[in-house]
Amino acid sequence: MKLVIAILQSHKLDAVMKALDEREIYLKTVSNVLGCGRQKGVSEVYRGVREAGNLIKKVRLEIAVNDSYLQPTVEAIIKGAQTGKIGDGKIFVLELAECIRIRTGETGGVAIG
Amino acid sequence: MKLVIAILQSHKLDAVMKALDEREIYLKTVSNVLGCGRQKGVSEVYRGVREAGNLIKKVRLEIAVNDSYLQPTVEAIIKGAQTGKIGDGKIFVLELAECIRIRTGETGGVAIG
Amino acid sequence: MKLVIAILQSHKLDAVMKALDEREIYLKTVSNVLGCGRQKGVSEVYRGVREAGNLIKKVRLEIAVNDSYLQPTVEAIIKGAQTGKIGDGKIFVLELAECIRIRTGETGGVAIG
Amino acid sequence: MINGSDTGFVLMSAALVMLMTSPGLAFFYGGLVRRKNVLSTMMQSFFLLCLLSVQWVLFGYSLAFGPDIGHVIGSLSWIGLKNVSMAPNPDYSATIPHALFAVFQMMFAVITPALITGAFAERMKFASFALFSLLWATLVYDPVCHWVWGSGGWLKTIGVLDFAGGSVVHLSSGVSALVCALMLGRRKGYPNEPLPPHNMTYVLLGASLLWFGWFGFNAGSALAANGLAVSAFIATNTAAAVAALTWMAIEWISAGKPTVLGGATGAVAGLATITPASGYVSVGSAMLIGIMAGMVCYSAVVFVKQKLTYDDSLDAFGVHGIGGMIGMLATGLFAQKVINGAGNNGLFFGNAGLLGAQAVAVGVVVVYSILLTFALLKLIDLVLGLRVNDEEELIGLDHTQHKESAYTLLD
Amino acid sequence: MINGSDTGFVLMSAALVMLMTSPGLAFFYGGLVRRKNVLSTMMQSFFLLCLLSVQWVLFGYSLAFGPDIGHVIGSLSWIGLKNVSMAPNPDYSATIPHALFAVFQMMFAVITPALITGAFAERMKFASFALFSLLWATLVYDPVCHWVWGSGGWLKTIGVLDFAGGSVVHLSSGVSALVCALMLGRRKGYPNEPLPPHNMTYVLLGASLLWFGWFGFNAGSALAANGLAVSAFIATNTAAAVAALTWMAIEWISAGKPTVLGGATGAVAGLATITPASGYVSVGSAMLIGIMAGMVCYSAVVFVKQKLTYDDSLDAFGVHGIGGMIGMLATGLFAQKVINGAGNNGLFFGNAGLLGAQAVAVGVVVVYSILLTFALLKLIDLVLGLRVNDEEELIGLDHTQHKESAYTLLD
Amino acid sequence: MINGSDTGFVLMSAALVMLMTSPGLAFFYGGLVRRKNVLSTMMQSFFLLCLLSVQWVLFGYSLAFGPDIGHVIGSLSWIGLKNVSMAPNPDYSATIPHALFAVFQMMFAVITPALITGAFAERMKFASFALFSLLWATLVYDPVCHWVWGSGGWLKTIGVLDFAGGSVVHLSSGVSALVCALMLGRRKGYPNEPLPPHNMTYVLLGASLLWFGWFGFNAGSALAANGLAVSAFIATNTAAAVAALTWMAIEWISAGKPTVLGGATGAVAGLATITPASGYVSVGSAMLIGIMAGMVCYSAVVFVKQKLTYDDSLDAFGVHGIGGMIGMLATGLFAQKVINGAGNNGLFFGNAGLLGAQAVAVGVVVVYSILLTFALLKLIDLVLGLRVNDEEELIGLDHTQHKESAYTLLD
Ligand SMILES: Nc1ncnc2c1ncn2[C@@H]1O[C@H](COP(=O)(O)OP(=O)(O)O)[C@@H](O)[C@H]1O
Ligand SMILES: Nc1ncnc2c1ncn2[C@@H]1O[C@H](COP(=O)(O)OP(=O)(O)O)[C@@H](O)[C@H]1O
Ligand SMILES: Nc1ncnc2c1ncn2[C@@H]1O[C@H](COP(=O)(O)OP(=O)(O)O)[C@@H](O)[C@H]1O
Repeated sequence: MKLVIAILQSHKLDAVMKALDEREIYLKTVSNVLGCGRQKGVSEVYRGVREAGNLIKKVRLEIAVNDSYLQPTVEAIIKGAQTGKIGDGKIFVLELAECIRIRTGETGGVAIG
Repeated sequence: MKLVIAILQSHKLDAVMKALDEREIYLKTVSNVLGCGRQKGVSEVYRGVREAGNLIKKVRLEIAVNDSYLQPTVEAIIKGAQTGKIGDGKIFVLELAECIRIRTGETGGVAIG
Repeated sequence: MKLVIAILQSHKLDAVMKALDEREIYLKTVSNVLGCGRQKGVSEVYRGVREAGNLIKKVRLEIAVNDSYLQPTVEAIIKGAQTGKIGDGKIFVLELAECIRIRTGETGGVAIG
Repeated sequence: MINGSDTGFVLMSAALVMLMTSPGLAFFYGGLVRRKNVLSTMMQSFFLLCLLSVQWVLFGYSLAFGPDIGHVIGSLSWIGLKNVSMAPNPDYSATIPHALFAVFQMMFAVITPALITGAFAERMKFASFALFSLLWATLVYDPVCHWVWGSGGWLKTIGVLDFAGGSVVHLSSGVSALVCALMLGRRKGYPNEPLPPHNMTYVLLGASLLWFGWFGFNAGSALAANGLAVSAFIATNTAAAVAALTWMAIEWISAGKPTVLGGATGAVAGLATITPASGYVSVGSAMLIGIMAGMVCYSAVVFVKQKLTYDDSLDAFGVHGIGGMIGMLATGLFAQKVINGAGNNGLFFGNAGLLGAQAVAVGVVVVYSILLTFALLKLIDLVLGLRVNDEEELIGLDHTQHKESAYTLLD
Repeated sequence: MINGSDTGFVLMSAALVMLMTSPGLAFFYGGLVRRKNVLSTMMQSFFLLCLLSVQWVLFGYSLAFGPDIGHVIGSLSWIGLKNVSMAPNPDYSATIPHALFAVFQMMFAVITPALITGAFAERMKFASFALFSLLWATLVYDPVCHWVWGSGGWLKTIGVLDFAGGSVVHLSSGVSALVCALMLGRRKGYPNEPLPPHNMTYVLLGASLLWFGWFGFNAGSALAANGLAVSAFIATNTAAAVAALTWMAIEWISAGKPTVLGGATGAVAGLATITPASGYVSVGSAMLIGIMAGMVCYSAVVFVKQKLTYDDSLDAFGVHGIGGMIGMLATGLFAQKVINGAGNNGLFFGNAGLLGAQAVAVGVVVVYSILLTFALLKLIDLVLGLRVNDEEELIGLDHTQHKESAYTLLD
Repeated sequence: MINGSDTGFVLMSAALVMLMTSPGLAFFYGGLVRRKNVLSTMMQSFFLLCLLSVQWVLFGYSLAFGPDIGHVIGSLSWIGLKNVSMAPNPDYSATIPHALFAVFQMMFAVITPALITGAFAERMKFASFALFSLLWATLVYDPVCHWVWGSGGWLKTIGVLDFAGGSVVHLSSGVSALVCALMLGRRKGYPNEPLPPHNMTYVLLGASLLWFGWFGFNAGSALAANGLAVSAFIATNTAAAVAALTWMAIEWISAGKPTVLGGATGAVAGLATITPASGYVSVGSAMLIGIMAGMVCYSAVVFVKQKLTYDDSLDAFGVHGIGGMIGMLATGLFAQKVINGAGNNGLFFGNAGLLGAQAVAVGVVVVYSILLTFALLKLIDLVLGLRVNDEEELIGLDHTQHKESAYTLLD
């Protein structure tokens, strides 16, 4: 089992979710984050001061998958989020030692989906 | 050492924290997330439009534990969060390679608690 | 590759970022969390009621690094965040199985930086 | 004869009092609750603005101010505002249209039950709240209003002075709020878990708008753009400021820091307390009343409530009930005929009788409000139930009572 | 002769109407959009307050109210408020300075194009919006205003009654909003993806401030602090309350729960609908109008829009277009000379003629607004384009049109 | 003789000016700071509303407007509003109660020190702020107010015109703000780290409420519901609109996009600038003044401040100091006796003398404010210290000064 963590542009979330749905990957957890990467901060201007804050709003996607789903998950994320421009984000894959469904107490691969 | 990540119904957080306290697991980190699972979005209605947004507010709990605490942690979470209805959430367990207490620089098992 | 997760005092973020910059570690992801640790909640008082909520605002830093950067990353975080007082936070290190740059599809160590 | 200046001034005052309920009270209360209940809390104020506006026009005004029946209630001869014309009714106001008096009073009828909602925030069923408020307005507010302000009302007849609603508005709602808090029971988690205000800036916004609107409430109650209105305006502003400073000073001394919530609460306490006195007292007396308001309401909210551990969630009793009570009695102490010839002298100005009348009014309103509120809640509990169930309370009332949420999470 | 009471009352009313546009409408609309577009939405209201204030002083007032040319437009002899002095102009108001009438009317000219912005929220280019609004105000609002309210205006001459702007303000903007919604096309994702309001408390704040300001809008339109103003005040408040209750009742029955958004929308619908009738109808008629407003606007917003799937993002058409239309026709039914001697009787009071005139006004304003709005949008589309590009829409208009963001994320 | 219309109008105007401080200024400033400091910033405005209300009643009014002593200060014979009755005082206003004049002026005394707080946001100790404000109000505001507006005041005697407080309110506070910014030093991180406004919608809410309240400020300063009030109303609205448009136009040209913050700041700059001139100039002059306000304040805020790198956190100097200065001088240029017979002609209308008097007033107020503010800060620094310590600044003032936080994090 793997835990996939992806950092995306906020406005790409919908497209990524659609691409995941197409591959029947429905379960996921989303949160707000601020990213600092190669992308220069979208410069905002307040009373003439350019706030090149290099912390940019991003969305963090967390998806636990069985190994066979890893490839499609990564593909879907790339499909939905890639623009080819700096700031597209990253995907991190971690080994998942265990997964438990709270409702039933089931563990392992069956609990993931 | 393990890193336990649990996704819970927001309103179950208090009960889970109480169950953890009973097992003397006090340290944790909490954040807001939106979950997309089997649970159908709590349908909201805005001017007659049913917003079945399937992203539902959840709470994310992160607890680093020594291996011997893994079992009680999982139990406590299940005890506090389980209703038996869809939407109860998941627990993910990851292998934790290292843990460092910033205050003292201590590492490993002693740094976790 | 490692995934470093650090929980910091919110107001130490700037100092940590500066220390990371000095070590040429620029890429990171930041989010808001609430921490529950040894630190007693900063007591707030509302109409005479002391709300010793033991959930305290913290900042969560996520940095994926190649192994050779692990040491400097941890050092930088400690340098920026350490006050020696309770509440300084923790650093968790996880094994990172894979890293993919969405923009290019590159994987592994080259995708991290 | 109709006087244009008075008409314009009371029209604007009515608008200001409307603003007090929503967004004023809606934000004051809404900021204090948890995120998951903010809409349901604000909704209670907004809904009452709608509901009571209609009740008042249909029959509420007639019950409260209509031709007297046995000194206890108005007759139904003014229902639907029948006979309430654009000519003045000298019983109430000789210089503005009778219909304007009715609509100015409407805004008082609107805000009074809204004040109570502070006691049952975060746990009451919406349907039960709506039914309770309608019945309470009809069976408590309208009669009490008649007794104190209605032509022929028995408390008025014995000489009770209540300039802008210390007994009619604040005492009646505050005492009823206490009954509600006791009968509904505490919120889950109270008082063990922290329930901090989810948005203190809303609280400050609400308190400031209340202060602003209160100029319409108190100065407007002169029903004329004259010196009395000016006097009430100054007394109001002074008591609010002094009570807020008093509250913050106590905090500063006892807890080390003055708080924004303390300042806001103190100001509202000062405003509630000065209300019955505002048209009868000097600026110096207003200061003393402000100090009393700050000290006594602080004690009620911080010590008494915590000792007795009832859950008056937003302190409707501690602020409005206690404030109304002190204010009514203080009127019996500080009132001066030189400020308002239509009033009377209080104890400190040589007339002990007034204090007696004021005490009677307090006693009567307290007892009547307790009994009726108790009976109404019992009744509604049988028919509809009072509280949402545990699951709904945990999930929050915004979702479970209104299928909405106040804020989205993703940016 | 100048009358101080009327002058003071209209000054305050003008201030109240200003408040309606910003923060009133700004927050009502701003709360409804997504986080990434809130500033751009609020900016549209605020910017129009600035832009139209200047347009009106420079030439708008002269076009709308200046000496009549052929019953269709005012001459330019009052540009820069030349000849608009502190003496009254008896054509419009015999008891207040002419300049005050001009500035009171200014606030109406400000809010009308701001209402339209509800239709193109979240996708229109700022420059195109600004140009459109300026042209629309000049070519649609100013002439329509002249027809209905200008001395010599042809709709006024045939006896059309529009007390505070049912046709001039709400119908013209609401219908134009529909054209905008159709020509701009839907927001990306609509109607398949959920687009919930990002901050419902802002919606309630905005709606409450609109209600408050509407007292200046409608009662102020009496242009005097007199019984007529009182009558309009009561009709306004009553219709708002009844329409909100009606809307919530429908929701309660059909969807199981009354909502805050329903209450707020219903109130605004009631306010828009009563506007043309407010100075001509009894409180009983106001109730009926409120019920109609609630039911018909609800249907328009919930059923019609969803059936036709145009994206009138914030329901400017469903609320203001439909509300204005019903209100104009209802005036033809419910108007009474006993309420306002300067008015006329409607159908239900024995005069069918008025309804005819009202219907003509509705027809004319609808057709004219559609044609002109269509032409203006076509023109601007050629010159500047109407919509931001897809990428900009995804990122949000706050960033792409104003280089700002409304909220920071880290604490 | 007391006039009801004037009394009603000034009562409402006083309420509007109260609204400017809180929530108006509280939200304008509060939205601009970081999340962790929003309450402490709002608290400063709210607290001053309380503190100065009391100071003014106790002795402030007497110092500022009491019987003249040597042209420099009022005597203490009106302390506690003694001798300030409901009869008019013809020295100040012949048609409203003297006490109403006092309370209207109170609201000016409240907002003036609140304007200064923009300079020390996010770093000043609460106790030091409170002490400073009390002393500043007493030693700077009260005397300056006496010089310019007090009967017998020396600047008034030489013919200085300041309709609603360009020198008394904006210049005095703005210049003092600059001194505060310099003496407190910069916030940690400024100007290297980004310190974006944490809630721009609050900024817009605050700016809109300021605009609204400013009608009471400027039109109310006519102290009568007459043509002069109307004239001031129009000048105020026009200058605000034009200055906002100017500011946004500069941004549009120079930075590619007009911003919401630019619009809001420009409007406030226009309002501050027109203040002294509002009762003396034509609508055309108001436009020119608005353009000047937009251009000069923009330069001060964007270029001068950044060049000199002092940290006037919320631009109290750039907006109010510069705006007040331009406005005072512009009054010397554009004033016209035909607009206000009690005024004078300015340079452009044939009278160079006025400009001289205005320049003297500017010079005197600038020098006096700088000296006194400097001395007060030095003193307070010795006694209490001015700034919170570094740790407290990092954690934020809400926690460290008030033990509160504005928003909860979990839903
Ligand atoms: N090594 C990393 N550790 C943590 N987060 C990262 C890392 N690299 C990238 N990110 C996240 O991904 C986002 C996009 O990265 P960026 O470098 O801007 O784009 P790109 O991947 O196209 O070069 C960043 O804002 C940051 O949130
Ligand atoms: N595979 C997964 N990856 C990431 N998050 C998940 C996954 N499965 C469940 N979750 C999270 O857990 C929440 C609850 O899951 P859900 O399927 O609704 O309940 P249940 O576990 O009872 O079937 C989801 O909303 C989502 O946030
Ligand atoms: N075992 C843990 N699991 C998850 N989060 C932890 C753990 N230990 C500490 N934290 C996080 O680190 C923060 C600081 O920890 P705390 O115990 O207060 O300080 P210190 O590390 O100085 O003892 C906590 O608020 C919490 O968010």
